[in-house]
Amino acid sequence: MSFLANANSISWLIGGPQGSGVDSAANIFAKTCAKEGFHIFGKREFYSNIKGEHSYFTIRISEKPVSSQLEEINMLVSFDAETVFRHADKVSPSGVIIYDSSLAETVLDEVPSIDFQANKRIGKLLEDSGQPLNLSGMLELAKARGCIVYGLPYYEMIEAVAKKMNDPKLSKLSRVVNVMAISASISLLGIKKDMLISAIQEVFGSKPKLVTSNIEAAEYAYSYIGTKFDTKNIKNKITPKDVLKDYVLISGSQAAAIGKILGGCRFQTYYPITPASDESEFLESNQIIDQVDGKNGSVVVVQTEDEIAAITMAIGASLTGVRTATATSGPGFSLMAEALGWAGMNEVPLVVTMYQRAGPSTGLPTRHEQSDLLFAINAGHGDFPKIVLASGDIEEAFYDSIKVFNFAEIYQLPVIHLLDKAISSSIQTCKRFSNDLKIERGKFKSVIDKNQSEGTAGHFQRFKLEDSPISMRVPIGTENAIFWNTGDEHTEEGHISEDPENRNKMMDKRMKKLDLALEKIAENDKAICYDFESDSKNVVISWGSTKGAILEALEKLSEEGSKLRFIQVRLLHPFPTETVKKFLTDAKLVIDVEMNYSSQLGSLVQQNTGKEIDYKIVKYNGRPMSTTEIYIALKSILSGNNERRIVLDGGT
Amino acid sequence: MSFLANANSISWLIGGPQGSGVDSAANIFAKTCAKEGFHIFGKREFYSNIKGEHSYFTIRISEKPVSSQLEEINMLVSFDAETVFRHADKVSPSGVIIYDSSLAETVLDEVPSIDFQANKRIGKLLEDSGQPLNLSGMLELAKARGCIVYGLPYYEMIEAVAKKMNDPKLSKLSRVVNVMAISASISLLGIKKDMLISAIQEVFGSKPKLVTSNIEAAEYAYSYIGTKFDTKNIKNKITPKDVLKDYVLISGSQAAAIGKILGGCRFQTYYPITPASDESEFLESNQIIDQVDGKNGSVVVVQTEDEIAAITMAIGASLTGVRTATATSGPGFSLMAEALGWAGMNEVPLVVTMYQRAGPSTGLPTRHEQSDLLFAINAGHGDFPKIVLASGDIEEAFYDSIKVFNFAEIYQLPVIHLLDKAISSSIQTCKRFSNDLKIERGKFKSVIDKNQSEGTAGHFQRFKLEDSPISMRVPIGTENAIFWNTGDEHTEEGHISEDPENRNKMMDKRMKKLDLALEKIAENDKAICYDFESDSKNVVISWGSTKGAILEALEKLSEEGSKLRFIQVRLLHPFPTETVKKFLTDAKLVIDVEMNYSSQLGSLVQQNTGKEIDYKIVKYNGRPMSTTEIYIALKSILSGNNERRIVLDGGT
Amino acid sequence: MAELKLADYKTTVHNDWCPGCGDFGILSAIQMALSEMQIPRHKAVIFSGIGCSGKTPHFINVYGIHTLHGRVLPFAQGAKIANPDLEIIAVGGDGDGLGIGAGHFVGAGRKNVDIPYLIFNNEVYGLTKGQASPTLRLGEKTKSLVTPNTNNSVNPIALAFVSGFTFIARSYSYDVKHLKDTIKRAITHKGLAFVDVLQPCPTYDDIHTREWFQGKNKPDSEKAVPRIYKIEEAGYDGVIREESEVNGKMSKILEFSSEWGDKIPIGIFYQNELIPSYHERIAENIKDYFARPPSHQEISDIENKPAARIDKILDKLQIN
Amino acid sequence: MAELKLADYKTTVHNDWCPGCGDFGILSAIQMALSEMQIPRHKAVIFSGIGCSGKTPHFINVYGIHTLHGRVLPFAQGAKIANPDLEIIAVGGDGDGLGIGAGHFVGAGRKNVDIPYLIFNNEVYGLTKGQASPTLRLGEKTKSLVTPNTNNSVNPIALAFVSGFTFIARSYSYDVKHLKDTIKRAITHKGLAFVDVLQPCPTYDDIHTREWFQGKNKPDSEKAVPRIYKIEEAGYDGVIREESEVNGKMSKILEFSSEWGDKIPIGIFYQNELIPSYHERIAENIKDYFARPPSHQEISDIENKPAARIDKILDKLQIN
Ligand SMILES: Cc1ncc(C[n+]2csc(CCOP(=O)(O)OP(=O)(O)O)c2C)c(N)n1
Ligand SMILES: Cc1ncc(C[n+]2csc(CCOP(=O)(O)OP(=O)(O)O)c2C)c(N)n1
Ligand code: SF4
Ligand code: SF4
Ligand SMILES: [Mg+2]
Ligand SMILES: [Mg+2]
Repeated sequence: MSFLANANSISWLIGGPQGSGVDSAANIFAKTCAKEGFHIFGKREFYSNIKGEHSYFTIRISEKPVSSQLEEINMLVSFDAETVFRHADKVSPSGVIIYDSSLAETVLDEVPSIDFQANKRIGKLLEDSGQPLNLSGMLELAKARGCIVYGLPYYEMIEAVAKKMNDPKLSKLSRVVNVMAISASISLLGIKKDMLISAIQEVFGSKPKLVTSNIEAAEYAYSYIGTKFDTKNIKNKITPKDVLKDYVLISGSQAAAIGKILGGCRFQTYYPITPASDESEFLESNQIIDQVDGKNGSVVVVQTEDEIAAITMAIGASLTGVRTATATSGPGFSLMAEALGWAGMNEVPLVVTMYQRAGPSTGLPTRHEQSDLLFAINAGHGDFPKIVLASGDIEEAFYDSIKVFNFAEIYQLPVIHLLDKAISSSIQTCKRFSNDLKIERGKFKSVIDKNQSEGTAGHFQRFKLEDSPISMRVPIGTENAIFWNTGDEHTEEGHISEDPENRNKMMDKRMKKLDLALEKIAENDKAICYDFESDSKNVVISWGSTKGAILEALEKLSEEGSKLRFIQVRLLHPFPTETVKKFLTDAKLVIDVEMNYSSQLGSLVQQNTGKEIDYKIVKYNGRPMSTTEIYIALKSILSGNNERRIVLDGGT
Repeated sequence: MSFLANANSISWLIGGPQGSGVDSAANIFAKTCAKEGFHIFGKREFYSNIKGEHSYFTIRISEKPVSSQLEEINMLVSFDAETVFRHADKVSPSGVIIYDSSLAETVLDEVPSIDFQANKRIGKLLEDSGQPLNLSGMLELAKARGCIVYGLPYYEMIEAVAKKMNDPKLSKLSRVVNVMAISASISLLGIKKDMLISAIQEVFGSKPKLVTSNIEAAEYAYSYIGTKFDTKNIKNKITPKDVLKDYVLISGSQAAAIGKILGGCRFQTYYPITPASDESEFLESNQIIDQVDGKNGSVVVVQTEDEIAAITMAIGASLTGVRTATATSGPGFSLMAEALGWAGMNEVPLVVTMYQRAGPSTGLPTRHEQSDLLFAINAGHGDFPKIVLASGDIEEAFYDSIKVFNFAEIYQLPVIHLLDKAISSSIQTCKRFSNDLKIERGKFKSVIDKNQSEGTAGHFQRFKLEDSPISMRVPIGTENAIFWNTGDEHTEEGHISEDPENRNKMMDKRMKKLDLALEKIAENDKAICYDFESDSKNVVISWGSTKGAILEALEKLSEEGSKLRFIQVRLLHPFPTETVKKFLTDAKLVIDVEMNYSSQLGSLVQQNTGKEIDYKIVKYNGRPMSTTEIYIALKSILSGNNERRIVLDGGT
Repeated sequence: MAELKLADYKTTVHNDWCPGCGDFGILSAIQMALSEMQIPRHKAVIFSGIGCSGKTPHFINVYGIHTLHGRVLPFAQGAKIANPDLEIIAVGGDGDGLGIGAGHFVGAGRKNVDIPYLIFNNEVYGLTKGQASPTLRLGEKTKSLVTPNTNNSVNPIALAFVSGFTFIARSYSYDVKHLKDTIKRAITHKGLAFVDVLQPCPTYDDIHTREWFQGKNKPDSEKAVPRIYKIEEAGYDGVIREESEVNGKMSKILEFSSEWGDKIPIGIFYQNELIPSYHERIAENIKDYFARPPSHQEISDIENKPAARIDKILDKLQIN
Repeated sequence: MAELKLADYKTTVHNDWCPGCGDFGILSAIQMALSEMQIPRHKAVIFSGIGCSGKTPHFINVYGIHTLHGRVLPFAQGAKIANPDLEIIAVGGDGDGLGIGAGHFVGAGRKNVDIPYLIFNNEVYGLTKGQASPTLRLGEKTKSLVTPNTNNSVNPIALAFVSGFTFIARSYSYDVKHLKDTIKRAITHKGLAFVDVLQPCPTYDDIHTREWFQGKNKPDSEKAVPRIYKIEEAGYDGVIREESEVNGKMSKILEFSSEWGDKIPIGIFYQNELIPSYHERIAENIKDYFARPPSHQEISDIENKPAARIDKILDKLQIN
């Protein structure tokens, strides 16, 4: 299955117990490789747990841009037994495994954090191939497949480093085992040590003591490989094309937060929830904002008592004219349904950044899914307008974070910005983001001439029907512009009205915004068609974070001569029927790819375009789609598979 | 427009300020007519207000069963000025208006509860026809149209009654004005006085003083008409065919509550909200339940601190094996989205009786709409199974209230029973409900053999995959059957599991219930096709409370030779694609009729059947659809109107 | 600016409260307070919840935001945090604030945002036709109830204190002057202020009626002795001048809060400005918060280019 | 029935709390209480919220219902009202119970359903990585916070008292014996019982650590003097035997509740069984409620015909 791991590209994985430094190790590794000139795509996987359960980080490094993960691993880096038990079978022939040689005899049943289902699976694997139910058995299996394994005596190595540093407090140093592990892998990959050193300096920059010990450990492990092993057989030595100029290594939640800052968001509320809180915490850490004019701006980040308070507080703030957002995930979003309707009814601009995770209910809180699409579109009782936009990757997350505020203000309504865990906590090398963007605030004034205020009762007409669907908006506190808001149906000034005629006009006013949005929103923000320079009539359609994996799979298929078209739907509501229809006009085979059980986009496509979905590729095991499995599924469809629904099940 | 008011059928309306006894007067009138042998359909209309705003009650009485309202009024009964201002123009030529003669000179602008929009409309009407802007003007207009008006000097009449009763406390007696008004109308209709007297006795039965004074007032008004007026011209004298044997006069919320009692609901939670609380209050008033075995049962009704508590408390109760429900409306339902997912995830039977009202947000809290369909179907993040069933009228509300519990228990999931304000607060003469129904509890036991409990950890497997999709359910507290529940993805015993393989199996198990439900649910509960004994290819499709008005309109059209088929979709989720497709197979023209802006059923039909909707008839002004306007709209479509979307706007 | 008269704070919107409703007195008191304080109309914003009480803003001629049931406090706090220059007043029913909104009540106490909050305490859910509200006492049966109330009542004064409100008062809707003065004090207070307004609902609450408060149906006295008394007149001063006074005052406040029946205290139970408001807490981190709160910041230039620069943040993430 | 041993109340589910977490002590105490009271395993149900604390039921070998964030109380109350024979215990985090769940906390106090409720008070949102929880004090900065906490803390003891809980206690997760005894008392109590469990979170709360409670870092004493003291040992008795005692005890309870720092009281602050439980209130209207609560009623006969008869109700609606 190593068809995608071409030369100068490898798929790397580090694992270990939650809380043991897997993340920072992976970050150092990614930085090191990026500094060397490689493109990076990294994905985190962890349990809903604070310490002890298995977590891992997969990183692809490549001379070409990468934006997805593969099923297979070329290099597995570990310092505990569980990582080997769980991942060794995914290491490709000729791949490398680094492990703690003192753990070789660890018995499968003795690892309590391996749940019984995984235990059974691994046990069966070992039994079926006649191996003992221990770590050595796992390694033997891998070797039999052609993998090269490197046992590192971490404990002795740490002792040696401690001695060298003249610091016998080994216990503290045990935290450097993760850096040793990655240093070894870097050494095996043939990447220069300097990059590693400077990556360590950057990551631990604020803690000089940690810098020293980690560098010592890294140096030691780096040369340990060189001296102890013959690394000539390693097939994974890679070299980059060039250095990456003006690139950042960034996660999706960072990108979204930075987008918000640039986009003018000055008030954000949140209630802690995975995977959304990272964004709010990043914003809070950057609450003082640099400005072009040399002054400082600031974003006030408020942690509320719950998600209902988060959204209603955000709406209250938005009324003062501030660009306001709240960020949450499924369970929190469920609690926001009522208030969304209030914002819709009162034409209040509001951004809800919605980080999807695997549902339903608490679900798999730290895992992946795109199953909140239809809920996001239909959330809240009654008919009211909202916009739902989904970003396809980290870069889009940045630029869209600005656009959603523009939409919210231009159309005066709530906008739900759909992201997911696969975007938020993945990292990628992206071209440094541009500052050169437009802030569009729509019909918005903060000074009102006394004479303009002539409602029926002599007041400002916040919901002036003459200007339907969009009336002039002012911040509360503006002179000569007193108005009212109410969740009840209301007059042009905002007073309660139960009159049937007024009701119809107001409903029309609000709902017509959806037509206007469809008319005005740029085609590229509605849907993008990647045609791979062909006029293939076989079409893949999807939305959100599957983009990267699909594009890579299609590229591969295209190289192999099977060209497919890809439609990435970005605007999910109002549904860009015309745009999607246009891309689908001559479609023969329509394949819907989604990370949910019920093919939610598929339903929208059928509902709005009348075009039937021929094949559905879905996944709902909580793990993101890999390019590998999409490639295989598409290939099987193209070669006449007649299952109409293919359920992917890759991932650990 | 009086095409539907055939002989022996009239459309009657009483209006007055909220809190002045309009409802009880209407009820007495309806009872009187029902006792006389007429079928009744009555509809309440009132503001979100406690006292003073205009409320009215329309009642149709007919020798044939009726189940909808008309636009036109044959008899308008009033005792204030506003009622005349608001409704006189709807009175048909040759119709009757009863009004307070002392109010003849009341000026339009002096009625503060007539909002400026209505004021403008009425003012224009009067101005355009050269009438003065007062009550007399309104009456003149009506007379010009052929209406007969009767001015009653209520004050003097009350004085006379007080004298007769030897009770000078007039202030208290002023409360009898409503009964005087209806008594006058009953006299004009030629209905016998006895029925009125016994209706009054039933309605005020518990308060003997009220009975006496109201009967005195009624008698007085009844003979007043006979002596003071020449009533020969009245075209509305009607006679019934027969007496109604074994009929009840009942509202939708009463029917639903009684259905719950019969259906075994023994625990209901609620948080006050219009129009749902009526049901809970009725249940509470009937908390002690008669039983076949002579014992008493009981239903515990709990008022909670909010709707989140209402649904979660209901779920907690359901775990003990009790049939449990909660009742709410849009805003409350919005708050329940998260917990719905928990019930879905943990396969807990639960009924949510959802009384729709006009949204979005607070909307028109006491008005009509069917705009929560797509929200009900998609409420809650993530993919989980639920059933959504909509009743079409009061009788269905009763029988469905039992069925939804059966569904909830058979499929072990939350069921949303969609009703709306048009069903809940309307009254109708219905054939007395049958006791002869089935309670189906599905796979449910309360005694478990010790040896059956053999989960992976030696425990009961509440979510046994072998029995997918439905496993055995036991109440918590059952010996030998300890299990766990969690909103997280879980094992067969109910412990948290993040294993991807287990995840897939559990998702499949849960979601496959939808397939099973589609397979097992009776065709008549999925959708009903009324074909008017023809094979017309013109099809009307709708759901919920529009049923009555549609059926009557189609009957009329059928009599006129234009036959249409009607599909009433009852099961909205999972969508009965095959059934609806079957009914649509040969359809030429598909006309979707719905009381919401966005034709929500229309979307579902397109999504699931691929059949395009040709015409949409919608209404969203907060007033229910009348047969009259549906008839007109359909007629215009049949005669080649090419507007694809017709917005109805009838109602006051 | 010309002097603002009481009439300037009134709208022409038709008021549909029941005749004799206590809400009328509260409405007048708010309008009088605004007018006496000469708060510019456009600077004031009334936020309300849902209920009869929730309609209040429509009758006051300043900005009015009629929000959702139970959510008035978070809405109001959001606006005040984003623009501390506004004079924001939150109002709502007892069901709104102490039933569905109780979580926000507690949450707001923890933040101490500079807002006065008035609860129209009528012991019922008025607008939904008289169900028991959280302030109706256990076992009481108003005329609209099928059976006596099965819930304990919550004590708003004590709850406000425990939640962290820094100003706590009670007044009575038919003593408009006292209420008006109390509201003025609540507005002036730096921090979150709570006013429990006893508001008879003549339509649904036949127990604690206006007559009852006036003492007309006290069994043991010939002439009606009003049940309500003013704590200030009884020599009590609720103002905290030193942190050390709080504990001592606490028991007095709680004692007042449990008085009911023949003697019902009104007045200012507690005022503590020593506790920093939420605004001050923000200003610890964002030094120029008061000068340039979120609502005052320019986020784009005349060409609609963003005012913010993200370079420093990106520099940290830059690879080389 | 054979005697149930402590081990019988333990599951084999892998426990993934951090090493040294205070939750382990609470878990043991619950298991010990159940075993000492010999509560049949199938009669006991642990309801929990969401958080590290929320995982508790999975480790106890009785029915376990792990509900939603903040909603443990309504879930548990629903079950207990439907089946009062069950021994229901509610547990959850401080964020769960006093942040998002505060409204239900107050609401539950008003009902007084016969349930013990334990809050694992660790001052942080553990499972979401250490944000400030509602019990973290204003201005405190645990290691996971970017800036010092801007919210006041809520005082759980005082809040429980004001909300109407009829049993209020505090214990400490590392004093398993005291905690176990307190839990037993809470289970036995007739009415809603609250136990505030001080639960150090070694991973995120570096302020109020186990060492801190043990007094190890008190600056003014040579040897560590534990901060925690037992009020019963200091001669206090929280049991109310007559209604008239409540007011007197109130100020003591509130005084205890505000003690913190060098002296932290644990023990039973308040127990009042004079207030009827919600079950008793229901039984006022439904006389045989205790004998035939909702869960015990047969709703159909062997032929699946409804057990109920609706004739009397229909008769009232019948036309003739
Ligand atoms: C989420 C939600 N639930 C229920 C309602 C229905 N509702 C409208 S007003 C009201 C109660 C009002 O009582 P209170 O807050 O005491 O105000 P009052 O009418 O007594 O002034 C309720 C429950 C609603 N609007 N929203
Ligand atoms: C509605 C909702 N919002 C947010 C979350 C995310 N969440 C999971 S655990 C948790 C906090 C837990 O803190 P606490 O209740 O104190 O429990 P602890 O982990 O400290 O034991 C939160 C906010 C959620 N699960 N549901
Ligand atoms: S119901 Fe009560 S609170 Fe509402 S307006 Fe009428 S009197 Fe006032
Ligand atoms: S994060 Fe804290 S509360 Fe959670 S398990 Fe770890 S130590 Fe315990
Ligand atoms: Mg109230
Ligand atoms: Mg906590």
